[in-house]
Amino acid sequence: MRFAVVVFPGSNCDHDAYHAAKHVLGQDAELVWHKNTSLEGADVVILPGGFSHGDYLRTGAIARFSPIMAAVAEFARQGGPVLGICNGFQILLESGMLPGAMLRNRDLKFHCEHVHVAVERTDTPFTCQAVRGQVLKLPIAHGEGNYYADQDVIRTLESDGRIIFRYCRPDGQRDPRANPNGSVNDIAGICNEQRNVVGLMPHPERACELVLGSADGLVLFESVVSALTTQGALGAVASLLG
Amino acid sequence: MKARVFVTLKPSVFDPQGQTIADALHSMGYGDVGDVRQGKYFELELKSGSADRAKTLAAEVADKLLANPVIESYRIEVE
Amino acid sequence: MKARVFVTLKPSVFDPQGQTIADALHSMGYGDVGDVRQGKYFELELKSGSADRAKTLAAEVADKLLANPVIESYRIEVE
Amino acid sequence: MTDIDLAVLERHGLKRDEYDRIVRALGREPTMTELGIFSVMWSEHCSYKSSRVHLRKLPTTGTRVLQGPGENAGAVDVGHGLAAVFKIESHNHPSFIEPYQGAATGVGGIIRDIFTMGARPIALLNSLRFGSLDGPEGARTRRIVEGVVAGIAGYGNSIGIPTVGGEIAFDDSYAGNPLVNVFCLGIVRADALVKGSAAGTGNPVYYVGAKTGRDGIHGATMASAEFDEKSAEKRPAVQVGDPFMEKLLLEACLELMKTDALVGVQDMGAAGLTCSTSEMGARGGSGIEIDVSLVPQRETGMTPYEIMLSESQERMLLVVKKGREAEVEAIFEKWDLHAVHIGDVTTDGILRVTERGTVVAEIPNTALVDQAPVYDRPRTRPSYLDQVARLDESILADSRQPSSKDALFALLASPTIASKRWVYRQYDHMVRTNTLVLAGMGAGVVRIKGTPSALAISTDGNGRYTYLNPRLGAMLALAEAARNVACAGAVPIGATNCLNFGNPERPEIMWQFAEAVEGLGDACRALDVPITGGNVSLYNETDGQAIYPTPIIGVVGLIEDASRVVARAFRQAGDEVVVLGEHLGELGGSEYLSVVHGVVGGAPPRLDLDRERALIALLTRAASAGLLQSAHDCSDGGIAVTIAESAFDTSGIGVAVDLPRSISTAGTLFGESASRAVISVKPEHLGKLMALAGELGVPAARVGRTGGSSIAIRVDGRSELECSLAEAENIWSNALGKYFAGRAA
Ligand SMILES: Nc1ncnc2c1ncn2[C@@H]1O[C@H](COP(=O)(O)OP(=O)(O)O)[C@@H](O)[C@H]1O
Ligand SMILES: [Mg+2]
Repeated sequence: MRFAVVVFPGSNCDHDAYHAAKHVLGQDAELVWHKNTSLEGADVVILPGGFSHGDYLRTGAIARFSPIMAAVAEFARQGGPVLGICNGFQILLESGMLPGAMLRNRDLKFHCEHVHVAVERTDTPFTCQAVRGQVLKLPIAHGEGNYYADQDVIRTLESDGRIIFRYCRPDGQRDPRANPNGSVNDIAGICNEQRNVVGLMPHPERACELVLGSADGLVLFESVVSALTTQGALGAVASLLG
Repeated sequence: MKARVFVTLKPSVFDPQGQTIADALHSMGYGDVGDVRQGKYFELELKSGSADRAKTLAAEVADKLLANPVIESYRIEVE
Repeated sequence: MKARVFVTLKPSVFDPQGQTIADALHSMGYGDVGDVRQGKYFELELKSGSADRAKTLAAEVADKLLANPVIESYRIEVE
Repeated sequence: MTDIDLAVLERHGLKRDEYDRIVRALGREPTMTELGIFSVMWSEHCSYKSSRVHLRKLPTTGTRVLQGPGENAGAVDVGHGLAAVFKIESHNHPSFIEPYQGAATGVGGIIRDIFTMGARPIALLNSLRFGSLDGPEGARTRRIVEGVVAGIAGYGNSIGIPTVGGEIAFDDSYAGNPLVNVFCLGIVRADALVKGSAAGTGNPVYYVGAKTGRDGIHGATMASAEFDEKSAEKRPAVQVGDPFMEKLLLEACLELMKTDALVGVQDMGAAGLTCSTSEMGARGGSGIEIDVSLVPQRETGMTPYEIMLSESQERMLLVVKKGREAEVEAIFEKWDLHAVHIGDVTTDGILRVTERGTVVAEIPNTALVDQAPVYDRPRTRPSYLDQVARLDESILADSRQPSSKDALFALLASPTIASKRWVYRQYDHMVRTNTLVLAGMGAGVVRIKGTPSALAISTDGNGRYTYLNPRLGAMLALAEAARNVACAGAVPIGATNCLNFGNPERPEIMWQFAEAVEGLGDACRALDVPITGGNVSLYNETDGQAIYPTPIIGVVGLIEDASRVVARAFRQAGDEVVVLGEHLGELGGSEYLSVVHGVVGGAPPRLDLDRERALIALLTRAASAGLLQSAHDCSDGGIAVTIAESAFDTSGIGVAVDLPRSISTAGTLFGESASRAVISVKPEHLGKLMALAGELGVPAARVGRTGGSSIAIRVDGRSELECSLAEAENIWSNALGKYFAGRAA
């Protein structure tokens, strides 16, 4: 299984995602420079956290123009699993691969802390090994994670079951106080129509070893590995849909 | 030639920055201040000759980069 | 009554935001775009009656909260 | 030719005799550009002219020291062929003028100092001092705090280096002159340390990074002068940080350092191009010739004077091997950076600055770096010491005390003691997935990937103690930092220091400085922790009002087995609570006296360095033997606060203890006697722990057990203080955030 972790000049969680895939899961992993035009036969693509191009204007606004993004879009179009973490999620939004946009956190402050999210759906390559309703303790570290989309989009996301992670209390209950940034409907992560592109604000790659305070993030990586090993990339998604 | 681009959040979008500023002003005793909205302001030096060409260029740049149509709209002035 | 406040970095102050945008535009092939400066833009709803009173109020608010006099300067328009 | 009069010298912060010294060094009158260059290189900030004679007394060698003072940062051997590179630096004055940018560029500067040594930065810490959040200056101070914290976060979070710790204290003495000291640590292969020296005649000198503007011209000289109402005009264009540019520089430089094309590199910090060219030349025993017209410029019409003195951020100076230019340029291009060849290394040991071929400055490097004036300034013991030493004992009469519970709650709510969550939640403290002890849980602890080891880091300093007794205050600062890393299970192996003092031209201040440095040196020798570098910040005064003398000490400790890391908080109910060290009931200089009685006086806690050494040995050996469930250093607020804090962030593990009375009840509960720690151990390990303590001669007393939902403290068997853990934790958790609720960013 080959993970491609895209490296934008301001990425700073690229090595964390690489470390999780390569050293914790023992999979193949490659760092792919954003100026490349090919993903060099990757099975999974991760857009990591960070500040891709400084992101002074809007998080992810400039990254979507990087040469590699065309390859990422094509990879996704063919059903390849793509995971956008934090800044990676923001890049997916800016590039239109996922709907909606990010506003600054409700309190205008950067938040770095552990939060809890409930896995709403297990029919994506990144959650197929999780149990529906499973609560994950994951770190967040962002200043612009306040997810927004207009009512119609939100309605579609809800009705199509495309909200994959929601902020919640440790017991899994939804609670405004458990929502760290003001995201609509406590949304922490969503997927595309094909369900193979998933974006989330929390950092599963920072929660893959107990010594770091939580290993709950492992399930996302294990899910995609199992999804792919059982049927191979395209089959994986097909079967999840069917 | 200089183009000025104003990017503001769409009215339907909640503006946490504007809200916080309004709250702060009220707590500072500025009762006469009502709604506050914060946006972005850009000044672009453009080499293009005509005002029209400058405007089109600025609009293209705004569409592509300066504004995110999902949440923002923009206005352009050329001088 | 609406006041619009434009806050920009003083000319001598380095503007990394504008610089990064300019660099991005150039790498996207917009050679005609020269210098880019980014600032902040505020729209204030004001209850005050006269344009002058509105302007004074906006200026006071800008001084106190919206602009950082050490690195920024501002301009006000009232409509 | 020269139109250099006293007014000009005054503007350059140069004294008449210093000017004569310049003329002697040159054998002629300097040009304006040369005067500017001398003025920054001979400024207090760059030349250490007032502090040098004293700094020499610090121990700077040791078996693990790979690089002591003199380079951009110090380095110690951490085993496995690796070195830890670290340094602390101040950005006090800029942070007062523009809190966000001042703090942000401070972080940027210290990060450059680390990666110019070839190290990958993996941890940031900061020590901050502000005025009181209440009172007349409260509003301004809160704005400064918000700006400084946001600036540190904005820079560190963006570049992706975790801010894993630090400390903050509030006291009126800092109201007009806050302190922002930033620490950075990086890791490099010991055999790959890079030096900041220019060697090899004919080797090209490259400029890379942000363009040069008129930013911060005379920043160095300003950092060497007190504030007064006039300094408003003297203010240079404030420097604005660009963390993205620095991230590009960081990655590109580390990539370049993997090749052998690099000869030397230095960041352009204080005194920019001037400092980097002359220091690199001096270190390499060679000269450097550059043409300022080749320097990338952001503004038009800049003079050589301005270009040489500019302090624009995110700029580096490199010397590379002749013939490798293409390779070097290619690496920077990959990162969208353009390395510009602005000059070459020469043999003559002269800094030669030309503008399109015409020479505008020609100065021997040694004149700038080594022949800078060195002052042994007059010192006199300040008279205030006698007044503050006397403490009206009657306020300590138990009859005049508030209830112990009220006093504890007051201390937990004091911003200096209260939880700093509001602050560190704004810092990304987990990026790079090395953080083993989360912010707020003790010393900052980061693992060293690829090895079984981890490093614990703590920065500490108590201005009040140092004010009351400069020598003892500095010793206590080093001891507390060392104790803090030991509480995490780490053996202290090296230290860095930032000495924040007032105007050295005042004999009282100079006395404080000299005393503090001697105390620091003694403590370092006794605890066997060498100083590998640091920074001196003088003239911390506003309108003649000096801050408390504040040495901030950063200690780095090594944990051979990262799985043995220990943190502050209790782990489970039913564990034994043990207090290590001796209670002397000392209240002098305590947070208690200041918060509860509004008194700053008395003698700071005594420090017996042998006892401290023994305590550190015990903590580290007990940790590596897996005997410790938790360990928390006893400092501000005394044993009662330490015990309460050990119960916080445990999701409700209370504690009940019985303490022996020492002198007064207040002294027992809130006295800040040194060399103490509160630990918890599993019942089955108590015997082993006690035996080890006996062996090492550390007083150890089992005082109670964890568990229950309250904090219950008895003194000599009599119930003295009982409160709900939830209530106490609530006060402690929210006290700081309350000050900033609902303010505009
Ligand atoms: N208090 C101190 N103790 C030990 N070394 C110090 C101290 N202050 C400064 N130094 C050393 O002097 C040298 C110059 O420091 P500094 O001027 O702060 O470097 P920079 O140019 O990065 O600001 C450094 O090697 C530093 O470690
Ligand atoms: Mg330096």
